[in-house]
Amino acid sequence: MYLTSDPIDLSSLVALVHSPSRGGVACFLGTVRNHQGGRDVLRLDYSAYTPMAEAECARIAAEAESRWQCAVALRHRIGRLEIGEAAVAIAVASSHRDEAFVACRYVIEEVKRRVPIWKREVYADGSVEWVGAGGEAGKTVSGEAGKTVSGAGDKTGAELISQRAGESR
Amino acid sequence: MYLTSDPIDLSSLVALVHSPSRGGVACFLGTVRNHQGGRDVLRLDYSAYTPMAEAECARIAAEAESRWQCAVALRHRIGRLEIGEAAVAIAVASSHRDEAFVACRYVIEEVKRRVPIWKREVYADGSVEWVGAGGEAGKTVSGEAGKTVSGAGDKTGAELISQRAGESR
Amino acid sequence: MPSATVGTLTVRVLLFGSYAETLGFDEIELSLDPPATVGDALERLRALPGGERLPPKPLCALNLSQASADASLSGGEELAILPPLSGG
Amino acid sequence: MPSATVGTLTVRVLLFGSYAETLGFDEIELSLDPPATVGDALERLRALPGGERLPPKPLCALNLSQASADASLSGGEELAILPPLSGG
Repeated sequence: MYLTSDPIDLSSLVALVHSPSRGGVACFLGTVRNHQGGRDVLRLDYSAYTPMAEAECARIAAEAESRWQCAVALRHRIGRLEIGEAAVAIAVASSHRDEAFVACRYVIEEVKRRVPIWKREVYADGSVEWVGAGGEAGKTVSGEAGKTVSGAGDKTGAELISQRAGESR
Repeated sequence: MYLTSDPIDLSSLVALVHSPSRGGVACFLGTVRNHQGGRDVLRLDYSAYTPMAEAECARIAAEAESRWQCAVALRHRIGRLEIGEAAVAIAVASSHRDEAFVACRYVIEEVKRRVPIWKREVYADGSVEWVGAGGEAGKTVSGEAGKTVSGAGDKTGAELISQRAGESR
Repeated sequence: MPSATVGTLTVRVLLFGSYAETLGFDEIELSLDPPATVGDALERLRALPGGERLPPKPLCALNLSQASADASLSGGEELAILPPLSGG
Repeated sequence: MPSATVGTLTVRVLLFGSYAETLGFDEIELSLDPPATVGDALERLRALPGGERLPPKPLCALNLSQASADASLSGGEELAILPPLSGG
């Protein structure tokens, strides 16, 4: 299971991949920031298309493990997250640190690009926005927290996804 | 203090650098492998020129923090280490994962290249070797564990150091 | 397998994130006249209240694999309409 | 500050790792006639038992900063002779 609604413990991911023959471990931890686009963020909610997200995470991990000589552990948090909590954690162990670093980087980029997970930001001013659904330039319907939603903006999902892929390179 | 004779806890390093505004944390953990150059390793002993090693670690961390927008935590273990234990641990937090990854990579490469620390490997066959002091091609004086030492080989320290620097690129 | 009315096919449509909030539900069964495509299912969604706010070409997945608007439906599939991804 | 004999200067030499094992000690005070360099101190070490196994140009640090063999000594310095580094 790559998705979890419990807090993620990086050390336990390291323990999963580390072994006496794989001495180098590269990790990445993505945590909830307290600001986004100049606005104060109170907390996040992540939701997922669970069966597809699990399958895509498994594919990404397998790709990294076959492309580089390494072992990959990956977790993505789902549900409500407070500021500072880990949303995604990756640990990659290899006998060569080069491969551990490169594979770890690959995994986070592909997770952001391919895994069907959505982030909803709750701001200090009470407004709520689905990240990517129009972005900072999109319409934001402000109001009762938990009921409001931003507009999808002018860009199609496909356009936004290819934009993201471009940015991550 | 960058050097420690106690086990290193990666999570506590992450906690040192992570903050609500620095959401991306890249880490590296270098642990003791059970083999080296085809030989079974039993354990390691690390020794250091402590005041110079501390100063050099501080310089490396400061370089990374000024070159990239990030916070760096770094620990290197000294003394006897068993297989699987962490010899070096690095955590770099930034608001951009790009910078966190690049700075983390910089720190481990510079630590290996510049910090006066020496590794003595104790092998399953009872022999002992100072790593880098002649390397696998050097003379190894085998015998009573803990009293033996390999020869310095034919290469000078300066030559070996520039070789190492070349390999790490 | 197709059920509902004779001569029609049924797909289960899942909506996520902003799309679910826009249309006010996250799951619906659609009955379509064959031959039908993903694009036909999208047209039906657009006719529903809030559906006009779906983008022209949303990302879609048919039985967990990405699918384009001209992918054909045989009935019984799970069709997911995916807003721009924002995980990680 | 210089002490030992009048007209000589004294440096504290530190040896590490394989070099300390090769020479059998990890610290020694050397008295040298001025003007003296790091290279002169190295020559004195080479004359000691096991000293012939030191490489021609070992890495040296004078008061915690890397120094070459022609760096001059004024007395009172800490001179460290560093085997190839193997940390990390």
